[in-house]
Amino acid sequence: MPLSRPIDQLNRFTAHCDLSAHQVSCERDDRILFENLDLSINKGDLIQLVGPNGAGKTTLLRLLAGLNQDFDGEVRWHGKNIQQCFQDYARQRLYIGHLSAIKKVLTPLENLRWFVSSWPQVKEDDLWQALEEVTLAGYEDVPCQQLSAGQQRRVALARLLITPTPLWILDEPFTALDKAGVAWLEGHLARHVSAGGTVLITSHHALSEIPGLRQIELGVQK
Amino acid sequence: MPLSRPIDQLNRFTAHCDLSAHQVSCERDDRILFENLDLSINKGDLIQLVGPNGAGKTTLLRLLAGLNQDFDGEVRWHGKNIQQCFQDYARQRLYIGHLSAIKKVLTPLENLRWFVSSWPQVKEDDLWQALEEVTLAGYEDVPCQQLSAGQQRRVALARLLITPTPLWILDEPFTALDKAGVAWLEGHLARHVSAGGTVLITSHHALSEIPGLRQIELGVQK
Amino acid sequence: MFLDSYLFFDSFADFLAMGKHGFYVWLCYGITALVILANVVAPIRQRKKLIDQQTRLQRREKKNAS
Amino acid sequence: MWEALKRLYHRMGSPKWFYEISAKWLPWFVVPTVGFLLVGTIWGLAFTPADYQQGNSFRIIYIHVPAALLAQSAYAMMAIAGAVFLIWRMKMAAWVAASIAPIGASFCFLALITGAIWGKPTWGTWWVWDARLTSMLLLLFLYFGVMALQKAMDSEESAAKAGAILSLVGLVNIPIIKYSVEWWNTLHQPATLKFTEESTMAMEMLIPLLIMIAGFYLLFAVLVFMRTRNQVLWHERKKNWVKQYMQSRADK
Amino acid sequence: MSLVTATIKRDLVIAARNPGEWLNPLMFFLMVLALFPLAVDPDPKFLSKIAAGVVWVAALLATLLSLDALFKADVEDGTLEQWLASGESLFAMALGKVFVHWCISGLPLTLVAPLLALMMNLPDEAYSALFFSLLLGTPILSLLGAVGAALTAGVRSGGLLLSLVILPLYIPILIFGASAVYHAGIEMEYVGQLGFLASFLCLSMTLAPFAVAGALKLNLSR
Amino acid sequence: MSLVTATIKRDLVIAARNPGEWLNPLMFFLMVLALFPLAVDPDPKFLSKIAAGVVWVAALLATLLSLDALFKADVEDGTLEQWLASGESLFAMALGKVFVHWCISGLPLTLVAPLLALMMNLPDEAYSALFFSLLLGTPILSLLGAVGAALTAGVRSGGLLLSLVILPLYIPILIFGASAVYHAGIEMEYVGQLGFLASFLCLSMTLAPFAVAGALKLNLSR
Ligand code: HEM
Ligand SMILES: Nc1ncnc2c1ncn2[C@@H]1O[C@H](COP(=O)(O)OP(=O)(O)OP(=O)(O)O)[C@@H](O)[C@H]1O
Ligand SMILES: Nc1ncnc2c1ncn2[C@@H]1O[C@H](COP(=O)(O)OP(=O)(O)OP(=O)(O)O)[C@@H](O)[C@H]1O
Ligand SMILES: [Mg+2]
Ligand SMILES: [Mg+2]
Repeated sequence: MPLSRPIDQLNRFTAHCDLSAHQVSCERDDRILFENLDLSINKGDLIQLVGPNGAGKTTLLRLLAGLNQDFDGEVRWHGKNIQQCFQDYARQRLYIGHLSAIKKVLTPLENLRWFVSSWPQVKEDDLWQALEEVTLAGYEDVPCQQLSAGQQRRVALARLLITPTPLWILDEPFTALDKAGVAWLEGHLARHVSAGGTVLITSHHALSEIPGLRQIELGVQK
Repeated sequence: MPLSRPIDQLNRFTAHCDLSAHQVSCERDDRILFENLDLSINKGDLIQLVGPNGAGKTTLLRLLAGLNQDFDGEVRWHGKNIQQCFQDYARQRLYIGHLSAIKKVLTPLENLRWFVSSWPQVKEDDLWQALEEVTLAGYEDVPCQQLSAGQQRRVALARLLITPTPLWILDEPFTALDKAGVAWLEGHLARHVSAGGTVLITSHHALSEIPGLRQIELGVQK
Repeated sequence: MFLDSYLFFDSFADFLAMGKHGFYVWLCYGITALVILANVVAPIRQRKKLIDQQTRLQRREKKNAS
Repeated sequence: MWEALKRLYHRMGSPKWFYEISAKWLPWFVVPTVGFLLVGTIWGLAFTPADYQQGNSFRIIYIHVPAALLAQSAYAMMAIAGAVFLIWRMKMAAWVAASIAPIGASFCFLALITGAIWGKPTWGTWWVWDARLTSMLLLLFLYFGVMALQKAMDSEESAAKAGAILSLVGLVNIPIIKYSVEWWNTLHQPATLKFTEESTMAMEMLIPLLIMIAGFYLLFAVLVFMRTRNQVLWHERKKNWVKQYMQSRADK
Repeated sequence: MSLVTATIKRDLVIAARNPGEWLNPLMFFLMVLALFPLAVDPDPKFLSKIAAGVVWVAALLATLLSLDALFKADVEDGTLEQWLASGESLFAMALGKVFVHWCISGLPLTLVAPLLALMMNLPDEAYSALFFSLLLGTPILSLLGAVGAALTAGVRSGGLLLSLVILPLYIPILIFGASAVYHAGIEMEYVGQLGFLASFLCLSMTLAPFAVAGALKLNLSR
Repeated sequence: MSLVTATIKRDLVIAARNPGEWLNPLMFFLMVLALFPLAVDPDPKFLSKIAAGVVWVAALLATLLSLDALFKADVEDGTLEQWLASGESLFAMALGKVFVHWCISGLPLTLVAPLLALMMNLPDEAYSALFFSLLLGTPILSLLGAVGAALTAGVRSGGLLLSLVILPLYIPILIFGASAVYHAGIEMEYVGQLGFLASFLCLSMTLAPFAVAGALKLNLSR
């Protein structure tokens, strides 16, 4: 995937990331997934959660994104509990999970338009460019149900090009992507981090060396 | 994942694989996915379909599995059109697609029991062993909705250990598996091939070198 | 007995018959008894099951630990 | 005073405290429950005179009315417990609410079935669409809705919250439902079928009724205690005090 | 154990785990019955006149609503795909699914209807007619309904579409069923209507499964 | 454009692409109306007497059926997750969704009901009452229904459960709506009933969205 233009929008965000977890513990069905976890995530970090299936990566990610309140401990954004400053936090982080929130009857363009509706500064032109960059040029007006698995994922990932948030939380973003797509995404994550952004992902995929990459291993005790 | 016992059931199948595609063409939405494709798949082959997202890998796979009749050309099993000998063909190949056919309220064991109901020679004991081998020992009685993404995939893949079919057709089987799982599955595919079986998969994952591995590239012309 | 004089019915058969309404009255009281009984028995059985299950689990855990 | 109340509230929020104290209280509830129910039943069945209009069938009143009253107040209690859970996140309240639902539903069922049986000799039919009968039927539906919703949820947390939200919505609606059904009923049905007026009830009939009402409420308390105790054991099964408790029972 | 019996067993187990599956149609039946006196007129004489029709309409609607889920779950989780891939008889599968559906919707409804008819003040003479007409009629509702459910299984918002497809087919059953009960109530002969229902049952038992199988195959070429 | 207006717009576009979404409730309404004369008695005088009640029952059932899909699709494809992640007001979202639902179910129904009432031989005097009672009543049906739909959104076989939860709450609306029409038909005053509906509408407009928002949050901790 050629990177056809400078990613100016990466520098649009002004806030920086300061997310921390304090003594976070979580158990499901009598099994402790993680216990008294401390974590501090800052500007320029690229953190990959790794661990075997069922280790609790998704659970931790959702909990850090503020989408799961069923745990002990506290998650803070700039020193405040995320539930107390949720609106503020929500505008500074992007969460893309297993489910892509893509409506199958709508076209990629219409889907993107919905995704960015909270950011009035995003222009229509940006959407077209983003789609072009994820090599979906020519598919702008095809209903998403006619796209292949990987193409649908690209629509979801196009958000990474347009929403100006410093923190990205991504659950298995490489799923269904082809080789070129994987390479592009890796490069894009690296650029985001080097521009002062922060990335938190789970992936079973071995990331190439990116400066700032840190791995956190879950579920080794099992 | 330790391989705790010899995979005796691999040798249970008696038929061998002889699948061929003749001048198969397929188009979707005015785009030609592939044209006049000829393909011959035999005993001991391990064929990986590769290609960018949207190239038509899933489409070709389903067509070869006999699940899609919307194409030109012919697919033959031992020289006969597969639609004419569908029952016979169906008993000799295993198809695992994106959807896993797992019922979320049932336990892994109950799900497996359903999968193998066409093969009376499979014993209850085999199911337990298969679950153990995909490291789901201890989860036999947990409803599948409480399993993680990778664990659910393992339930589906446990079928590879028990259904005695020579030909396996797998669409992105590595999705959601952790590293150990990927290694195990690669090993298992290699063993199946070396025991005289045949494997046809799509995957964006770079398979390690396995004797007999052949790649078919789709959608390069784009 | 001194209460006898306050008894409304003259005989036990009368009592059962309830002046033609015996069926309805006894049906009501019977159903009520059943429903109350079921409501009492259900939690007792549930409790027993729960305790059995938990002690068995704990015993197994202990065995595994040692 | 305020401090004492606050302390009581906090203690009620503690499952362990509840479990231990309810074990002590239970006998003090069970004995009067059995007593009141026995006395009330025998008195009502054998000692009160028959109604001059309805004959002996009126003896059904000793079940019917207590069950009907209880079914209605149980719903309110369930909804209030749900609200306490939603607002203060007190888990005990959720467990109490979950315990009340099936009990309340079964008393509601009792009121309906005894009413229906009573209707046959008095009105000549098992069922009429009278205001009180109809709103009782709707109350039963509300109970079923709450129970079905709680059952259908996978996670216990969601089940408790969903049940609480629904029972609160239902609580807001109950007066509206009752009002509308009564208004509808007076519209369609002139007062041909009427319950016996409470005010005209003789003392000798009223006293056993009051005893039975007290007995039913006590019974309700006992049943809620029993179920909530089970809930406590289940939800706290991984806590040390439950483990020790189980251990001590196993050792015995 | 063949795949058909395994499926029947599995579906019954699922229904047993989700009591809602068979309790909810019953409750719905009861509620629709209650709507009429409330909306129209609670006068017992009036009710007794419309009882036969209303009970049948309520039974029909309850069945209709429970149909939506008949194949949908199987399509969505890939079970149907596996069925088609297995090469086993779709006719048998269709019959099996209908049988399970009737067991958890039509049968309980038939058993409970006489009790509920009390509330509608159904004439005493009509009870046996009610029971037998429902006993013969509800399997037809399930059979015809399965055709509609199979046709709309892959469709978004299929629930209402299903009603549209199916309701016209239900009309004759409704007319004969309700008229059997009504005639019994005014002490007239009703053997003719039951005879019609019985012969229609035989007819649909032999034809509907073919239609269901055909409709399910439409899902093949997705 | 805020996320709320974007969602409203998106949902309306989806409804426009799937005409079934708003046509199906109408067709269902029509069919239930058609069932009655067939099942009960086609005598015009009789029909004219029951018309008011039956039209209201049919409208209620049609709304009920269309509710099932209200949040389900959003839960399944991750749209709701993105809503929760966005930190925007769930109250506004709930109101927006209800508004769209009313636009595609209640409104068309209200507009078409007078036409269909012709088939039921509704007295001439009752038409305006029918129209206004539906105009005030159907938004309440949507509001209360949304509570049920939100509560059952994550639940398997939610459709019937939804009816179970919601029907008792619908009774007052049914009673007052049907009685307004009935009274208009016999040339009596019906302002009181409409007044009740109007005040109930205000009440539910202020309270129901809170309940919906709370219920939607249940999906947080999945
Ligand atoms: C299925 C049928 C019936 C149901 C659901 C039903 C329901 C109720 C309810 C809910 C109450 C409590 C009223 C309150 O809260 O104040 C009640 C009270 C009462 N019912 Fe019934 N009833 C039924 C049939 C009957 C019949 C057939 C009779 C006698 C002819 C009857 C006689 C009474 C009396 C005497 C009271 C107490 C008096 C009062 O509270 O005003 N009921 N019933
Ligand atoms: N809804 C649920 N109810 C109960 N337990 C659950 C639920 N969801 C997940 N779990 C349990 O939590 C554990 C962690 O699940 P999670 O999805 O976080 O794993 P994961 O690390 O993301 O795995 P994978 O690599 O397979 O995606 C699993 O063992 C699973 O059994
Ligand atoms: N239902 C459909 N209707 C129309 N076109 C479709 C449909 N399904 C897929 N297509 C088109 O067929 C093409 C091939 O899709 P397919 O799913 O086979 O790709 P793939 O090679 O498996 O891609 P991926 O690597 O993303 O899984 C896509 O470009 C898609 O647009
Ligand atoms: Mg995961
Ligand atoms: Mg694919």
